[in-house]
Amino acid sequence: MVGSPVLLIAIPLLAAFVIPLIGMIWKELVRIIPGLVLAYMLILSATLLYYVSQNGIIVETIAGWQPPWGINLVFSPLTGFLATLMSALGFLVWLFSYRFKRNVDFEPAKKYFIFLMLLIAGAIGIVITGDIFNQFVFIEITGISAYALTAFYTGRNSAEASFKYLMMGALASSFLLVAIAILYSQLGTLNMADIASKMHTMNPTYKIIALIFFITGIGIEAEIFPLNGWAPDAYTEAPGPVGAAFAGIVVKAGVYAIIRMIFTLFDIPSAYDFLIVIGLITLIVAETSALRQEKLKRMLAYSSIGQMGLVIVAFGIGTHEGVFAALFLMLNHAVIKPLLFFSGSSLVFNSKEKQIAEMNGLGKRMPLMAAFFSLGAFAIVGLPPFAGFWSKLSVLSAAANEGLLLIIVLILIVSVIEIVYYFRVVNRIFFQEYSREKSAAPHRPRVNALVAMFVLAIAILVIGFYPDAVTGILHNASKDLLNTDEYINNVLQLGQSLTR
Amino acid sequence: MKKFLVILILAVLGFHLFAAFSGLGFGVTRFEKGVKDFYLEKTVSELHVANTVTSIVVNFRGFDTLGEVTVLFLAVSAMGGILYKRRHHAGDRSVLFSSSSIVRSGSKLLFPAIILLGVYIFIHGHLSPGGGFQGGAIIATGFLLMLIAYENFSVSHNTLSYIESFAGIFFVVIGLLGFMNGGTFLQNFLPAGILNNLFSGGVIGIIYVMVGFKVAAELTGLIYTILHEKD
Amino acid sequence: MDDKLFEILEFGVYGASILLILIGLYAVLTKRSLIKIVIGMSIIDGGIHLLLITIGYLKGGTAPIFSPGYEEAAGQMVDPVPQALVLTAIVIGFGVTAVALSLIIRLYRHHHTLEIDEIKRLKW
Amino acid sequence: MESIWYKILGAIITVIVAFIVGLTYMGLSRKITARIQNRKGPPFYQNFIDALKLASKTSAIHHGFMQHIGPAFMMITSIMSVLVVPVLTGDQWFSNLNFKGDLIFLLYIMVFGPLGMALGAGQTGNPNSAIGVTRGLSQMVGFEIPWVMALVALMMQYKTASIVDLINIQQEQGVWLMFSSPFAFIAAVLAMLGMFRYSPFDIVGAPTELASGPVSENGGKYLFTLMSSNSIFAFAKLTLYVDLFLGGASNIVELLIKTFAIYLIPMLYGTVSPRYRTEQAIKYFWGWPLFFGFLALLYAAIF
Amino acid sequence: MNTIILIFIIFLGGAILTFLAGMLKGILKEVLFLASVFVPVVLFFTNISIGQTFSFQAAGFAFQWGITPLSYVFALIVAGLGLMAAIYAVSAMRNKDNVSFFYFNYILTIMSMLGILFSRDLISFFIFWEIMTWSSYLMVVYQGKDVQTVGIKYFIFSAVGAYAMLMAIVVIYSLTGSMMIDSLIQSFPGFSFNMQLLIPILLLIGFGVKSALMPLHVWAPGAYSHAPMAYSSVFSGALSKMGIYGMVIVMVSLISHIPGGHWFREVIAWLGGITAVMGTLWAIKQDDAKKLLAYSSIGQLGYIIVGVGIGTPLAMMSGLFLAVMHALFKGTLFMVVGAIERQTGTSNLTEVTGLIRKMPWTFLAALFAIIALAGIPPLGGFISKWMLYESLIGSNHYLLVIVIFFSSTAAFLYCYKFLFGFFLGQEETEWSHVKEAPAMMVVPMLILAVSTFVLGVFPGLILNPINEAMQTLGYANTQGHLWELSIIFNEWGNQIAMQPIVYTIIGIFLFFLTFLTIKGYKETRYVTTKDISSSGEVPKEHENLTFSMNFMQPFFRAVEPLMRRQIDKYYTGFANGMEALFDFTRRIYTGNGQTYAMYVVIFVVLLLLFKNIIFG
Repeated sequence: MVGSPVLLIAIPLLAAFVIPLIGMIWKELVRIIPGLVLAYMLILSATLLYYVSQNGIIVETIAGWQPPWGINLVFSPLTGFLATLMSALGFLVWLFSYRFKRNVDFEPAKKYFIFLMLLIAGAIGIVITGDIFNQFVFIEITGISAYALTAFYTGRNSAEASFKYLMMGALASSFLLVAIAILYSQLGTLNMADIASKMHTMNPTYKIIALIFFITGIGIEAEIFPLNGWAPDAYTEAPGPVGAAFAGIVVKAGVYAIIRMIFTLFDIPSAYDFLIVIGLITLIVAETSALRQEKLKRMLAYSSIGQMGLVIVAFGIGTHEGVFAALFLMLNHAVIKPLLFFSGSSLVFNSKEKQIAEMNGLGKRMPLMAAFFSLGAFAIVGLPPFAGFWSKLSVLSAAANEGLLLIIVLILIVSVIEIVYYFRVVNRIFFQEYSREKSAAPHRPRVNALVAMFVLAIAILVIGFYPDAVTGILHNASKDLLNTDEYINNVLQLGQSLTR
Repeated sequence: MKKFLVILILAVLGFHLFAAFSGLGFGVTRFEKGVKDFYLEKTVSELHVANTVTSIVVNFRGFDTLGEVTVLFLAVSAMGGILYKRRHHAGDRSVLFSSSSIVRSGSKLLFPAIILLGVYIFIHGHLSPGGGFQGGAIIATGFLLMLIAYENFSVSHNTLSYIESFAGIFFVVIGLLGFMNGGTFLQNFLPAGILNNLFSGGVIGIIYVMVGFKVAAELTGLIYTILHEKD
Repeated sequence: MDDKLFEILEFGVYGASILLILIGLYAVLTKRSLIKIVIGMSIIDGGIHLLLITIGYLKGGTAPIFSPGYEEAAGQMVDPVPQALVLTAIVIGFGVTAVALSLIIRLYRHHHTLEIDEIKRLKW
Repeated sequence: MESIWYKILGAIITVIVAFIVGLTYMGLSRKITARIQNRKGPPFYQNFIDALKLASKTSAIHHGFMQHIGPAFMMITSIMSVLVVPVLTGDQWFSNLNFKGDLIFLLYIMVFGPLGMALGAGQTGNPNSAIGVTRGLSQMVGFEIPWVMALVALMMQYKTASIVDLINIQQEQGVWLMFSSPFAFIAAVLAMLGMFRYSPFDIVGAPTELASGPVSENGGKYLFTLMSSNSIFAFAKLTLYVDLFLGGASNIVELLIKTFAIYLIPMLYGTVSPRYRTEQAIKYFWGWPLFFGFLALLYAAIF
Repeated sequence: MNTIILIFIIFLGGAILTFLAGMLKGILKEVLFLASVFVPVVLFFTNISIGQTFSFQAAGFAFQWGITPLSYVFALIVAGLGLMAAIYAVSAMRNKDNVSFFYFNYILTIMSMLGILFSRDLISFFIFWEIMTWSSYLMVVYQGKDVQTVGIKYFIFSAVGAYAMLMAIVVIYSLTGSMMIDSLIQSFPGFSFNMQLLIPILLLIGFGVKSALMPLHVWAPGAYSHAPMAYSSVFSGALSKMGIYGMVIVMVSLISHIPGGHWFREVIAWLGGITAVMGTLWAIKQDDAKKLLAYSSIGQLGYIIVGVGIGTPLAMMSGLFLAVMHALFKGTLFMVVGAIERQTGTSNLTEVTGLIRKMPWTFLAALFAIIALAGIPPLGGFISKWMLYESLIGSNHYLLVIVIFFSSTAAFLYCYKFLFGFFLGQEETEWSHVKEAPAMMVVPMLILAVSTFVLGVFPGLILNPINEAMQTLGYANTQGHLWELSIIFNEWGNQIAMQPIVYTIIGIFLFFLTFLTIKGYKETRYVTTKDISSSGEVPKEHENLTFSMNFMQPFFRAVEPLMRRQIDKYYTGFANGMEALFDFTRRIYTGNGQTYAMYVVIFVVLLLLFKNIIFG
């Protein structure tokens, strides 16, 4: 054992408290320490994930109280996979934004890295915790860091976006509390495994009402359709890497929370159908809205929402293939969308309005950025031999196995729309005349940003050409999600109890 | 029209909520054996903490509190970041009002008492009602009072920051010490003491004191930040 | 306590907390001033906290604090867990409100208004 | 080996006969037209004299290689079609290149010449030639449709694409196809009006308007070649009609009579008709002839 | 190492290396490019035998690559045309910007096409199909013209097709549990009727898009004409045949097992027929040679689809034969246009005139190709047409014969227009500087042009592999029954012997060529085309006598009703309507935070109201 899951939370929190002190000594450390912490988290979660795949689920208790009494952290193949993914992405986001906007004053920069680190710590907390109220706390940590990150730029409309996000977030936390109240009042416990094991004793009406409030509360984070009004604004106005972090990390945590509720906690089979329907609506509304966007990041935001809709649909299929496909989609989306955000924000870096129209002919001026963006676009619309293809294929084949032909048709129609708007941008970048004024000359990204993008691009290619590199992990994770009984047993009997 | 619609919608929502909650029953035991019984039992028998709420907040669900403290920290940092301006002149207050001498004198008189009360409350958090949050909030009120009374009353931002950080670090470090000693994060590694004594409950009291400091510093900083916000 | 009174109380406490939630929601949904919206959010929080506490109430229960000599009184105590949860929730609500207020200050700097209808430069 | 030389001899004879008969028919047509229009008209051998004159002329200039390949292509078409069409039924000597399934071949080889001719005309750079070519090709699209419908109706009815087979069928049944599949005959004849480019379908080479159209830059030997190929081609087409609809001909006299009878149709129709514009011509062919073509198909489908 | 995988590795590595070499100066990239096309093609011809397979597992699917007799026929097209066009491209693309990007995509296209043909499982089929799609898409937009309309249109249609195919693939996978094409064919008769209808329709949509089948063809004119011509020859010649390849499999192996499958065939054949007519008519109307050829490709693909759709042995044979022929002559023609565009700077038929004396070899190639295209004996195009008509009549598709024949006759108009526009007519001084294209461009054209002639005389050369392919598809061995090396038969015993015909034609031609043309050519002197007999007046040099505008105007006055409706407009209208709709629906994101909060509350209330329905 190299460490325990709790360090994934404790270390970033410790660092967050330490940074203001250290920042007074040497300012550069403020930028560096979060990176080191994220790198540590990546290494730790990756090792733990390997350990878990060999030895079974880790259940870590807090303060020495066994579940269901104490708060516990569950590091299973599923949560471990997501935690690893998030910390890896977090590290890349850090790498990309290291020295990002150096002209920004020191004070906001300091905060930026703290928020980023806590955002990721919070998201990981959402994933690995085994207690619903604790999850609520982590949702709030993630939320407040996200509001702060959204409002990072002082010059633009970021406060507006942030305020909308905050309004929705506050409603979300209220609804979550209501749901928690109902659950607690009925079952007298807050531990997920305990709730799951007692769920059959609960009055169905309360069960459904609790589920509704849960879905609404977490759905705001997971960007399901009528609840995602904040998302496009926040993605647009936040700095590019933060958009990547939202798309790659925060939403994933939200989706995880929803599916954990539906798969493990609540035994309501029709909730799966609900997931499919709401996912499809999200998918369709988001992708059609993305079609006519004028701002690049906004387009990417809608695309991201759409992808999440697709993920939810895939989860809603509910079979092993469906869950596998959904996790695969999450993985691919977490790899591809950050690349799009990184390269896209570099492409529109110096333009004022961040309009797509301003990207004309940048392919010749910034060939590498343009190539990365196109790679991302190719991958996200699911063209082989890039990463997105395999996940799309697995979604469709999962749906086909269940005979859900209509879903396949809808997904494919939406994919066509997706192709239209992505390729409009790619066309602009590569095949149209350069049209920017001199003042908005192309921006040259620094080495660290390039490295971050290279890593993502290589990941896209590797997954595309050799999907087996990840399918094993994903299969384990989806088995883990579907096996509710094992989860309950593991947690309540401390399956792989953590002793040092 | 919109308001009507909203009222209608809210009426439906209210109806459902009420239907749901009124069916829960009031003041009855709804579940056979929930976690609360365990808490009530263990808080006396193992932790030797009188205030069960404190034992829950700091120990059983201490992880929540760590998160909670982080949320506060985040909120204060976020405020600083959001309200940050390029040319920021420390010491300029945006809210200027002249207080009467009664207020000034009264504040001066009350301030030590308020601080003392706050400190009392968070030191005795594991014995009596209250705790770090409550005490911290009371201390911050004292500072608020002083800020209202005196235009040029100022608190060193750096000091607040030090207190905040050290308290936070201390919290996590205590957690990590527990991790190293007992095997789990935030585990009590000090002797539990005797119930209802000041030095009881092991680390619980210490943590709550830290929380008290932290909350006090953070709330004060928060007030201070808003007070110094200029258009 | 009188049973009749208790029934009224049951109705009243739940009703009050739900009414608080609804009032808060009403403010959030209809008031045009950002400040009022934030106040509304706080009212919702208050309602929910009240709800939580209510759930933890036990008829005739005492505060979950052990006094010397009453170490075995656990059965008479109200549920401490919701109280702990409320404590956390209050702090979180406080944090959110603080961020919201600072955002409002920022918005006012840029838009010179607090009308939410006029702050919609980001749309579609 | 012997038979090949016989065949070649027969083929050459066929071509020469076709040339002579074609020119004679053309001369006769001029005479007859003149008489109908109450003129005296040239003697029927006038075309031979013209041909002789043209053949003995010497050209001085050319506009490029392609201009002179055009007549060669034209010749290929004429000779190939006269060789493929069975001239005398059952005659080994003159069986030439007859083979089963030749109708489709004929359809295609018959447009080869005009295309080659058009290419030749194109190189001259004379706009009149090009205009004539476009008119000619457009008009061709017009009449080919009823023509092919008639042929398809025949193929459909008798399950063969071979002219020889069709002749044999007529002789076995004792009824000419003209009578046993009348609609096909009508459609084919109407299409033939266009094929011979007599008035009203002579806008291709409208003499006054386009200075003879496609051939306007050709003279001397080239014009002679074109003229002779035209006459051979005319003979080939007439023979085809005879073979298809009039039961073929077993000797030269029968052949001459039948072909001339067919030849009279476009000729006489032309003498009394004004000239159509191209699109009018196309619309004409896509009117009644097409209708009869469909009738023919229907008829063939029923029987 | 297995040769199959070696081929693909060389392609892929070659593509990447060529792309990287593009950053260097010098001819390294050209050399690499030619090598990475040439080596695999040679490997293909020498080391690949039918039946050799290569299997592996990835992502939970079984993959199998190997060549079948059917795909061998198409692979011949791809390898041959790909190699020729590659040689051509090196010269044609010299001095262009970003040429290594062109090479990269070119190699990927060839690779993916071979990959499609090698795929014995649906997944790798689809993967290669999509690689082909996007690499060809990148070529369409490569020159940067109309990318937002033409490029997007191409990609949308390809995507619709590909996704239809993908849906079919996943449905098949869910039904059979296997991705193998063979297992699909085996288990297809056991499917339910709905699936038996659904799967072929979806697959045919996919293949129909690539083969420009009638309602799905609107992308083709733009795409073919906007790609660089060196690529268009492959695009139209080989890439569109991938659709035909898939269609053959579907028509023969799947549809024949459906009860009432012959109606399916009828529909496809008729769609092909209509495609042929409309493609031809629109081709006549074009003034841009690229567009003309593009529409002509649509028309010719229509013939192929008719043949494949009818599906009798002779029809199938004619379809496959025409597929090969079309690759040859249309490849040549696109190369010709490319050469002319390179030398003159335009491909507009109304601008360029009189190039015959400037570019004689190009003209020769064009002449051969055009004659083959028009289906005139003795070139190869005739053979396929003959077989097609015979098979249509033999299988009682009389109306279809008329339709096909109409389109075939009308095709002469654009054939002539093409040759006349570029090579004939007035030799304007504007083009007096034009020179013949470089040898590296002319030689591939001529090779392809001559091969149309060879195949015209000895169709058996290509009918032999086609026969083998058809045997594996379940047709009887037709060797000797339907064809010998140069004699073809039909079901009624009709036959056509190409050899004597060709000899006679050549004899007559040589006779007149020698005694008329060459003799006359030597005896006379050349005068410019201005010196013509226009009523005795010799026009001045600057007077433009070229007749090229509104070329076939009278014809269009006649066929105008047929062309009044453009499917393209319906699609455009649909797309615009959709965009407007989505532009409207996205206003649901009003930008007002309060509205969003309202959505949340409404969401909750709706769920609460209908909780029994939703979660019941």
